[in-house]
Amino acid sequence: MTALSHTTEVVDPVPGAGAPHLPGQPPLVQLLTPEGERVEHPDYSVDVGDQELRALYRDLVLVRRWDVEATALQRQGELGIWASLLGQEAAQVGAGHALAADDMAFPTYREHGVAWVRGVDPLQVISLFRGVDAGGWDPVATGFNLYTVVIGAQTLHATGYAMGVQRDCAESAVLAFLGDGATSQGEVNEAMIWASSLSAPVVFFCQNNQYAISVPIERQSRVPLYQRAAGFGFPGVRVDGNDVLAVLAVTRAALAAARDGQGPTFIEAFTYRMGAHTTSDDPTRYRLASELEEWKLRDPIARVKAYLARSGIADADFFAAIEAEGDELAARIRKGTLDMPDPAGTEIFDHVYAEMPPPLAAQRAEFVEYHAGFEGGVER
Amino acid sequence: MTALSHTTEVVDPVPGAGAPHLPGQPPLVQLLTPEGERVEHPDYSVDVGDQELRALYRDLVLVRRWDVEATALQRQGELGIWASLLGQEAAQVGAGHALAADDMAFPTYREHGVAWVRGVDPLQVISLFRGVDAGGWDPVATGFNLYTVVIGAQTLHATGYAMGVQRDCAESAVLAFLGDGATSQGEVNEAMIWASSLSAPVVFFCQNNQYAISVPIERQSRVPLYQRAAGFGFPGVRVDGNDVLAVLAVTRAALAAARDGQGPTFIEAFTYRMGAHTTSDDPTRYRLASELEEWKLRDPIARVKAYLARSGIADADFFAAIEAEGDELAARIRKGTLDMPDPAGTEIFDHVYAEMPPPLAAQRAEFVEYHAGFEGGVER
Amino acid sequence: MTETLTIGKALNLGLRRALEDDPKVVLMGEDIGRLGGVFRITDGLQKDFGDDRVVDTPLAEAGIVGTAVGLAMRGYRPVCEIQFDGFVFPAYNQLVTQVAKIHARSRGRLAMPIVIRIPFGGGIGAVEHHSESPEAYFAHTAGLKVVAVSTPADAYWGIQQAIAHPDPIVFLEPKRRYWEKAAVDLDGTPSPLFASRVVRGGDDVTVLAYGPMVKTALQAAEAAAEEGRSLEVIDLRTISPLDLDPVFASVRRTGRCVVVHEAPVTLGLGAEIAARVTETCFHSLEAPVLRVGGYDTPYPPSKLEEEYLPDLDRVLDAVDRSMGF
Amino acid sequence: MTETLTIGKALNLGLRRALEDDPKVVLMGEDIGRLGGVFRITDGLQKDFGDDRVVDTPLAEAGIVGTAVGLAMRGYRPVCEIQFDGFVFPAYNQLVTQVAKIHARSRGRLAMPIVIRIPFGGGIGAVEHHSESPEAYFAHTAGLKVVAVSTPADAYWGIQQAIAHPDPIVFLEPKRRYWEKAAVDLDGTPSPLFASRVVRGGDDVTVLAYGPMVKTALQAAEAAAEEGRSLEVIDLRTISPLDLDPVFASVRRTGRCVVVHEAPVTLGLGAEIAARVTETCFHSLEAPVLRVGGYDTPYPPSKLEEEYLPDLDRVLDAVDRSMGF
Ligand SMILES: Cc1ncc(C[n+]2csc(CCOP(=O)(O)OP(=O)(O)O)c2C)c(N)n1
Ligand SMILES: Cc1ncc(C[n+]2csc(CCOP(=O)(O)OP(=O)(O)O)c2C)c(N)n1
Ligand SMILES: [Mg+2]
Ligand SMILES: [Mg+2]
Repeated sequence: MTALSHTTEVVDPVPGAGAPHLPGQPPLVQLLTPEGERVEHPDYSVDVGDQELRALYRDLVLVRRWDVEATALQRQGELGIWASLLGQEAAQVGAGHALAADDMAFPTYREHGVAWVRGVDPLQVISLFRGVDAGGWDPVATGFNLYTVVIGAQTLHATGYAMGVQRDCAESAVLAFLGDGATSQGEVNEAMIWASSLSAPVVFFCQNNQYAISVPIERQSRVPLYQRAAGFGFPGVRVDGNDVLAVLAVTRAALAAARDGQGPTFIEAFTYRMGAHTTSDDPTRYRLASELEEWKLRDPIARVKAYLARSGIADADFFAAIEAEGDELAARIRKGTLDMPDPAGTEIFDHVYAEMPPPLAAQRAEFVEYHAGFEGGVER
Repeated sequence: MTALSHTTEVVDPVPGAGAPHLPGQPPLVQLLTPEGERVEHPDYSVDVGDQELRALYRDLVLVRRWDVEATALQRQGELGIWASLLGQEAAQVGAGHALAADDMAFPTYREHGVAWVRGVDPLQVISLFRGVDAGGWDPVATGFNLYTVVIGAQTLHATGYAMGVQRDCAESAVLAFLGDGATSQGEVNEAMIWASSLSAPVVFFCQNNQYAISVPIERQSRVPLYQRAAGFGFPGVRVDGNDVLAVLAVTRAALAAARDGQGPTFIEAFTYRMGAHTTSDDPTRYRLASELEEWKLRDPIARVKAYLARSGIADADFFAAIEAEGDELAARIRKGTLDMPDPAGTEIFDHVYAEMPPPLAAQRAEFVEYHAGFEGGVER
Repeated sequence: MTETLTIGKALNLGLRRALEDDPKVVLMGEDIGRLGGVFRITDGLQKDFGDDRVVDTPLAEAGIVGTAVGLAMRGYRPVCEIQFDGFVFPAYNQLVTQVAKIHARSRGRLAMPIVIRIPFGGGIGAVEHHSESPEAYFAHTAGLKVVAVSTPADAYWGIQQAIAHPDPIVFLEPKRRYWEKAAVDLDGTPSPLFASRVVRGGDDVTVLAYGPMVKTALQAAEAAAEEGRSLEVIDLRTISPLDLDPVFASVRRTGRCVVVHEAPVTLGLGAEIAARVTETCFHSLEAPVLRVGGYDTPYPPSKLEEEYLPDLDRVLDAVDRSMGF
Repeated sequence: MTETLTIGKALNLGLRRALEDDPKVVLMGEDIGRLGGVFRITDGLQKDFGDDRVVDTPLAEAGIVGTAVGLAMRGYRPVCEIQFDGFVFPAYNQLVTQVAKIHARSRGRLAMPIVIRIPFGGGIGAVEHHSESPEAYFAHTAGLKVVAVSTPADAYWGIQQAIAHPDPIVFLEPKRRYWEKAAVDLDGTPSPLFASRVVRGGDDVTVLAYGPMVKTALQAAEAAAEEGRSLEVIDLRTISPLDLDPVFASVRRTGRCVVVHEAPVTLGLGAEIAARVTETCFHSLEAPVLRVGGYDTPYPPSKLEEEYLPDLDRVLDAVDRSMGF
């Protein structure tokens, strides 16, 4: 029975990796330690100049600032809900920076950091959570799809889009975001099967923040998630999701491979959701404060700051300037949110179809007429 | 880019296996060669006495005979359709023999061989394909679920049933059948995720007959299917599906491990569908005759016969007796099919619910009344 | 013993009682364990009954419903929670092709005593997919039964009755009313599960509603009364099968009927009810059955949901139109 | 040029022409390549257009529809084949929460010109899940359009029109009529896709049908004529949106209406049509709109399908009942 009684051993996708890793966890690609030291990795390196390093830092800080402001706005009743990215800034900013201009990203509902890097205006994300629309940005112009709330559905869209890229013989790649919980959805597994079978240029970028709302990762998988890919016949790699350089390196390599016709890669960015699942959630019901404390030591921003400071790439003025920019951004977000006009009632009808069918046009007309009846203040 | 540019190597689940294997294919567990020679395997052995060997042979021959008769009945218009098991007898009879009395099997629509071993009357399977019912056997009494036509749906049922076995603290296991094509369905992957996460006592038995109707296995997976399991964190093993002894050995071991609390196993029984997908299909449109010829040499019955004859476990009389039994069986199936009464019209209504709701009872009454109106021959 | 309970708490107590009464009852769903569900309907149940009976599942709705089928075959009574109405669709294949058909497929040998709990409907200011009303999809599916509760007492008893029932039941919970309170007699005799109920007598127009719209219909009746119009309000309670005899009796008296639901009007429950009421009460009708429902559009962003959802005024408008015939 | 074609061959030619006319058209499905589909509707197309344009997919319906969404976002016009009606449900989540909603979600920035071809309906002696009529599920889903063809000409033109249309369309093919022939003018001017059509004039009762039931309705009209009763038959053709103006005009004349479909009656299309016709033609109706459909049961084993499916006699029975009011 021995052949059956063990969990099949898995191949380390980073052979010979000597990277430091978290206790009790398999090795993960790391290029910047929590203490802010640059380390080497046998398979991955990243060529970032000082300017890009400062830009990365700036993005990390600003998306956090945005996130904090949005959380505050929600608490004050200005947003229906907010899904915080706190703790996941490096995974998102790193992945975002790995994208080329004509690559396409398919986010979940939490990739505000990627949105930022793609040039989406924070207010166009806020408008979704305020209930004004389902996201105000142009997915085509930004190369950043609208948020998808149904867990996992976007991974198939990303794969299909990648099939289109293939047919266009374009040198582009697609980045499909998903959470650890999403890996259990049938559709996500179908996406991987499809991508593998068709060698589609899509990279699956899984932020394993270790929870699907309250459910810990152990319920979704008893082996590290990056190993899933091998079962479908393509490479999987685990990266320190709190290390923006490692994420950038690994994602860049995977996207390049995809553009190069080598098919999909699965990236597991190992990270932690520092906040609640959303502002509606109460994580004290299901996780220990000590876990949070432990992860604070692995903060994705502190390590970059430490490195920039220590290496002299940035000085106190730079950090202060970014702080100030953050304050301005927060103020702009706040004002923009409060000033945001409510949508017109007819928006209910106007975009359901490219060609509105007559019965819907009739409903719309009745709607307009009905509401006109209240205009004079005769609403009962 | 090297770390990304290769397909992740996979672990051989049968370490050190020296088993003969098909050209260009990874090693598979084999205990009886196509020439009828017993061979050893480092991890799997099977303890079968002469009587069981003869019983296996008998089952193989009789299920083929049944299958041939059913195909003939379909050609003669007596069945709406028939899904032939030709070529897959060893996989099914081997798997069936591995089951203990209180294990539960969840078939697709092709496991007539397992049905036979579980004591299901062939006519209770035939009645489905004749359009009389959806299968006439008792799934609880036989430990053999009804056929499931929607690809893959039964794998989740099997997993849930196994969760029940766990809760009952019963020493039983569950065998979930599926095809190679089914491995692409989201639900099948969910079943594996579930089984792994909950350590459910379920064994996934995949008959890789290399086609999903016309679609070759390469479209579903670019690596051998047994490797899928490792991605989900449980063992996968590939067995010669045309070798009844190897199938028996591997399946027994996997079921024993499941009963023993070790969770799921994925078995890929590598075989070939010798006939059409169903009687409605025309395989000459999508596969070469030469492929068929090649697989004829690996016939699952011929090798057992050769072994039994050569080793003196069975003689000509025995073979002749089985032939005769086959003829009798075929005659009984034929007669039983032709004699099968049509179902009563009210069957449409009678089993939809355990408690028939009044509106449906009213529809039923109208139906009865309406048809009574024709009784006198007044149908227009 | 009579207690004042919210609908949410009544469901929690009903589930607790079902778990106590029958060791075969198993609750399954996303986040229903330690968290107690996103609406806390299962609060405290995993702690008291263990994680074999209150199962936090992997994140996959087909998996939840599909494994429930297997558990039911093994003699269990699974109660599945779908976190929000809009997330039931990954489980649709299992619901329509398996749960609904296995009793028929097995000619009654395999029962499917499965309850699918779904918080449904809008009005809570949520983002996409959290405010839908998918009941018509299930009511069109033979083999399923569908109920919708509107009061704490129906919630408390209904969930227990549904769990004890031998057929699969989609159990719809009016999520925006979870926090509304009423007295529940915990030892009383419950109304039958598959029966509609006249909740307010009246003579001019019969108004039908279920789930969250019952309250809206009652508010409309209150307002109408002030204008001297008498509405009879019926809480359908059971959506499949429909229990329309009380409706027919009412419409024969009033000659007018308005159906209210949040789901889009086209092929919503109102369509079926209009067809049946017209067939059965043809000669009594003074006006066609009118429908007040969601528009034939996706549920809109929350800033527009008040405009989308039927409210008191839209019900009264339909009443006016009915009276105008 | 006019050719006599079966519905199946007309679809094949229509698909061929769509592939020729627009390089962005991509066909996707199980077994549609070398095999040409289980009904041979795509016969020869992979050979002539290559396997990038006629794609044999892995076996997963959510995958087919979900990747079609991505292809559409990239500017393609995917045409998905679902092998049989009963196998569309694994794709249900993608259809209802994505395909139907992306145009609205993106406020029109992302079009979804996707066609979902489904051979639908019974009468072919098949096993479970091969004979279903799921159209009401789609018609209740805002954001989708649904059409059903009943003639070779509509098949030939309709599939091309559907592919050229900017919105997602569930395209229902009457599988048991695939082999029925009629002349098709390949260069003619097609009827609009979203329009119903009077296919036989009459004065006594308006009979509505679509897809495979159009022929049944015409047979009933033929038989009724022999008994001196004049039925007007309307082929609805478009199921969502419904095009009921010709129906209203007809019912205002006849005062009577019967709707025929294979799907279960409860919440089938007949319900919606009955509700609308009654609302619009209330004062013209001499009888309630009557419905002839499948029973509220799963589709039965094939030995019982003749009893299950509406036929000429059941249509005439409904006509009799209508006249009896
Ligand atoms: C199909 C579906 N089921 C359930 C939900 C409700 N839900 C929203 S987020 C979430 C957890 C997702 O976890 P994960 O994939 O790890 O992403 P994370 O939120 O941690 O970023 C759930 C269950 C949903 N949105 N879609
Ligand atoms: C969900 C679903 N989609 C499509 C089909 C139609 N279909 C029936 S069998 C089959 C191929 C199955 O292939 P495989 O899983 O390899 O099993 P095999 O028939 O080879 O035994 C298909 C596509 C189905 N039954 N169910
Ligand atoms: Mg997570
Ligand atoms: Mg196969």
